[in-house]
Amino acid sequence: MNAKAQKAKGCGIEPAYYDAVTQAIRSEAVKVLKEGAVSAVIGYLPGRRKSAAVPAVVTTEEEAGRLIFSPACVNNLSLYLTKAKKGILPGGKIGIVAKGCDLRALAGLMGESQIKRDDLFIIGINCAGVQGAVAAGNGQLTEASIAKKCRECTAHTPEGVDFVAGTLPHLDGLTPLEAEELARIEAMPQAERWAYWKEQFSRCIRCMACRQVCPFCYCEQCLCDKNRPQAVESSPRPAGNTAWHIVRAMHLAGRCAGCAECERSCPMDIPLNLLNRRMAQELKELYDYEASMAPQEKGPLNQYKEDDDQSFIK
Amino acid sequence: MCQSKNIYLPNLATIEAIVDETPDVRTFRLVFQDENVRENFSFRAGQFAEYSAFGAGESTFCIASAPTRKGYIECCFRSVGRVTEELRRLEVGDTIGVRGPYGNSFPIEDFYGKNLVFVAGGIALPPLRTVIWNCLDLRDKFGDITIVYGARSEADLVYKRELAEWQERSDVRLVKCVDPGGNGPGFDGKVGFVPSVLEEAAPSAENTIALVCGPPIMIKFTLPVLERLGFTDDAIYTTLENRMKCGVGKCGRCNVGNVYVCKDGPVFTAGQVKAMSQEF
Amino acid sequence: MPQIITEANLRSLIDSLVKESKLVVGPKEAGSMVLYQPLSNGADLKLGALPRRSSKELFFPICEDILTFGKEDGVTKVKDVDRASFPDAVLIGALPCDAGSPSILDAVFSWDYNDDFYLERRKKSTIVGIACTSCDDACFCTAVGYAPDSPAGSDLFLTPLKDGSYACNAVTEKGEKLVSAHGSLFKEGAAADAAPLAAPDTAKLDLAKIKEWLNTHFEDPLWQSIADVCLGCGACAFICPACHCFDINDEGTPDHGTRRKHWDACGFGKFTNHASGHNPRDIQNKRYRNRIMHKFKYYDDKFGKTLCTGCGRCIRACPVGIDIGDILNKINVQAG
Amino acid sequence: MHAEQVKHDFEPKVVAFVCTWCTYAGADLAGTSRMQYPPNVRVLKFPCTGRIDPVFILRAFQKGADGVLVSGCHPGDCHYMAGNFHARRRFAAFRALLDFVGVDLNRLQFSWVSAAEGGKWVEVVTELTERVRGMGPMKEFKELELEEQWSASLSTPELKAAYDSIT
Repeated sequence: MNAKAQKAKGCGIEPAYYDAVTQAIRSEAVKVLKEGAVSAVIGYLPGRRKSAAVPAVVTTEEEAGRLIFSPACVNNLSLYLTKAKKGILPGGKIGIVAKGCDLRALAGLMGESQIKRDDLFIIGINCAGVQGAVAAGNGQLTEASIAKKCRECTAHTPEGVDFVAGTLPHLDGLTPLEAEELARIEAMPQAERWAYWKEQFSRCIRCMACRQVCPFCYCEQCLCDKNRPQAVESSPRPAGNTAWHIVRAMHLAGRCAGCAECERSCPMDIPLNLLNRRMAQELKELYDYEASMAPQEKGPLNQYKEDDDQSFIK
Repeated sequence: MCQSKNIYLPNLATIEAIVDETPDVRTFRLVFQDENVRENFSFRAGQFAEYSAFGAGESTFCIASAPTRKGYIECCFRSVGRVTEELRRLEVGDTIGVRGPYGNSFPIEDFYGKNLVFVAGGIALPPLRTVIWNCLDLRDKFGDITIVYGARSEADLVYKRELAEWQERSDVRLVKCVDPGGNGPGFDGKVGFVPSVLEEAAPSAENTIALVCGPPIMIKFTLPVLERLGFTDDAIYTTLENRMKCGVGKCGRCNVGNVYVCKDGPVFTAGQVKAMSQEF
Repeated sequence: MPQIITEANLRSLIDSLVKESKLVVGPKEAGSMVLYQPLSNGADLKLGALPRRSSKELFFPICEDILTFGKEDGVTKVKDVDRASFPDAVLIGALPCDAGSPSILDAVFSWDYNDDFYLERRKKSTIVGIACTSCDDACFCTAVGYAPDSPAGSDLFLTPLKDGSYACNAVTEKGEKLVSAHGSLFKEGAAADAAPLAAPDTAKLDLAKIKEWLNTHFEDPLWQSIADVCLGCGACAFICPACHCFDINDEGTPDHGTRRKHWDACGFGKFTNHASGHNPRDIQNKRYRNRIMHKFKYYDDKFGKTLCTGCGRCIRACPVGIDIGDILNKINVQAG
Repeated sequence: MHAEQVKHDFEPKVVAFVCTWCTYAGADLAGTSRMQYPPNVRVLKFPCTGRIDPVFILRAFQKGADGVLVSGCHPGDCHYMAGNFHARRRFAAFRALLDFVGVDLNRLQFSWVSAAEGGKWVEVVTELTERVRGMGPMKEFKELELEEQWSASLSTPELKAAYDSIT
């Protein structure tokens, strides 16, 4: 591991940047609510703790005036538009605050016909980064507290949105810790990889936070909740855990937008996004598919070409 | 090795007889394999047990036979889930697990000298059938006995042979009914929903206890009818059928507010139900 | 005269307990976090950090076998689990918010029917609690009646001293026994000044008043406002020291299989789902309400205790930042 | 005449998920043509390779398979037009995933076997069986079944026997 990267130092992002984004979100949210362009805005409200922000559906101008953007605004809010959270939104057009990575999830959901672009007013953020899972208590973004996904973000600037909040500050290049970790695991001998994941999955307590927080896990009946037949054991033992995480990664292959919410919300710190990234990498190599901010009609696994690679098939 | 009892350990019982009540409802007559358990197993009307199909899990049903009839117990289930489908695959002579009896029961002794009105819908007759036979076996201790029982269709009426038997008896008044459209040609009962049929039958509330068991929607519409007929909340008994796993007040899923249905119930008076958190 | 144990001797104590073939469980580094895990020697003990999961799993494992079944020559047999072989255990270094939880849970596992799996483990373990010296903004033990130096639930309670040693206070007979069996590691003497304790930044809540509010607010807009955000995962329940709901499932086949009891959470949509499809707690609103009600009303109604030790784990773990401390504060204010 | 059966120390269990239109018919042809192939394979037929969920493969390994074969119609021959094209992509991705978590892909074979290719069926099954035989039992998943969280680990003879019965 890179020792320099571990050192806590400032990311060079001024708090003023977050203040400016906050102001922009507030005034736009208040405006669209006032005009009646939207019936609600999904955004972030400050939590009691400095290092926490809480997703919120705001419907009044007064509440909209309290919306924030800070390093604690980690959640991918597109989740609240899916049928997993049905019933919480009023009818009509909905405003939503979205970082670049969240935008890819929105695009993915549009591609899967879960939401319609016309029903949304997207407030995109010129995002400099947010904090990782184990956040330092003071709410400041440091090189130690920035989320791993943000270290190698390719979606700082939102595209195809209705409003862009903030101006992107100068960003220092950071070591891509996750890519390094991915490469490290890929370079391991196969038995060592098995041992690595076995250790990781054994910690799993099956709280299902990874599933519940994922915008793409909107199935009304999860395969893993079924017991006729039982595809995956429901008990939190290493056997069922391994099966669950393999199934999860497979079901998200070609759909995952890379927001890494699964990994962030895992109370046991299992590096779930490595699985997602590995699948994304493979699908890019094989079928030249990448999650993007523009909706794509079909994912890589629900289309085919007659000349797809079949070198592995006898 | 001496250790205290494992409360999750079932007794083994052999399926002695199988009766198909409807196309998807089946009755098992069970005999405990252990002689000691067979001799000493006793329960009261209204209590339930956890039945296991090994490899599939446990499911909760009432004990449907009458406590006055010894040597065996009966359970009645509709195959709707993993356990009940597995149970359905079993044949006479196969082994299942039974834990229980659990929960409280109908205070039959308090009903001595009173008239009884049983109101049941669909698959909810079994919890009352145990009381009905219990009372019929002690027939001279009770006044008039009225049974109002309905199901979606003729085919869905359970315990058809016993319904015929009750119909024959002069000391029981049976009013059976099916939902409109559920009656075939020659159906000898009434056509209509249980609450309205009950209202029509109009049993007197004088010195009478009503025992109601059925799907939530039936109970919802039956209680006002009973009220109109003059039944007080304390004269109406019902059972709550919540999802359970442990049956012994540990696993925490059957609770309605601070009431553990598996320990404090499943039998409640209408008054008790009204006082609970409305979440069942 | 209080008993004193140096840090080196505390680690030696672990070594000798391990030698006596006791299961010694304590905070131990596990990758990016600290977890209560079996210690193989004194050096494994990692003090000063709150383990990610609570210590309840020593008594109430995340998943345990409750019986095995199978067929022998075509005849179905059921076998009990040999609970006599549960090891004698010492939980060492449990913070007050963890050490306090078994004494809350004893009630539910022993009312009327005894859950011998829990009780046997409980009977065979000694809890060595330790006063807490560090906290963060999620901690609220003082708000619910615990404290960084609360010995409730501990058999032996250690108070860190400024000189790096610990003052030992035997709370129960079990604790006394532990000290007397390893007398050479303890010495009697005047205690140095106690190290500064953690000071969670929360005001004490009036739990009776909160309960009174809950009594009359089964229906309240508060529940919906939380449910709108709540995702229905089980993170809060699983890492909670006091949540104790479980599921029972069969794994294997009728010929060879195991019945297992494992953690479950009332936040899951399927928790109360009936076979018929009817679900008494069909929406998140009712499920979250049940979580709060169970902790601060139902359990108290039934067993006279509050089902929360204020460890703050659910606050840290919630993917959407739901803050039970904040909710309680709000209720406290509303209750007047 | 039957060929002389060689005694092996280890007889692998191979589960074959096949489509009913092509490979199942191909295996049938091998049978009716009295071709010899290792009896280690257990055939499960599906309407189409497109119906063979990756979770089935996982489940087979978990429940004691030492090798898994997935086989269906040649591209272009699918009874449902495109089922095997979709399956092809899905299995390509699934292979990558299994490889990443450390499963030896030599235990997993995909093939196209048509209704006329009884000989190819024999070839594929024989090759996979012998390869897996050479690799020895699939220990990884079976070991997982034995593992518990520390708080639940027990080692009573009864439990051990229950675990040992996973075959």
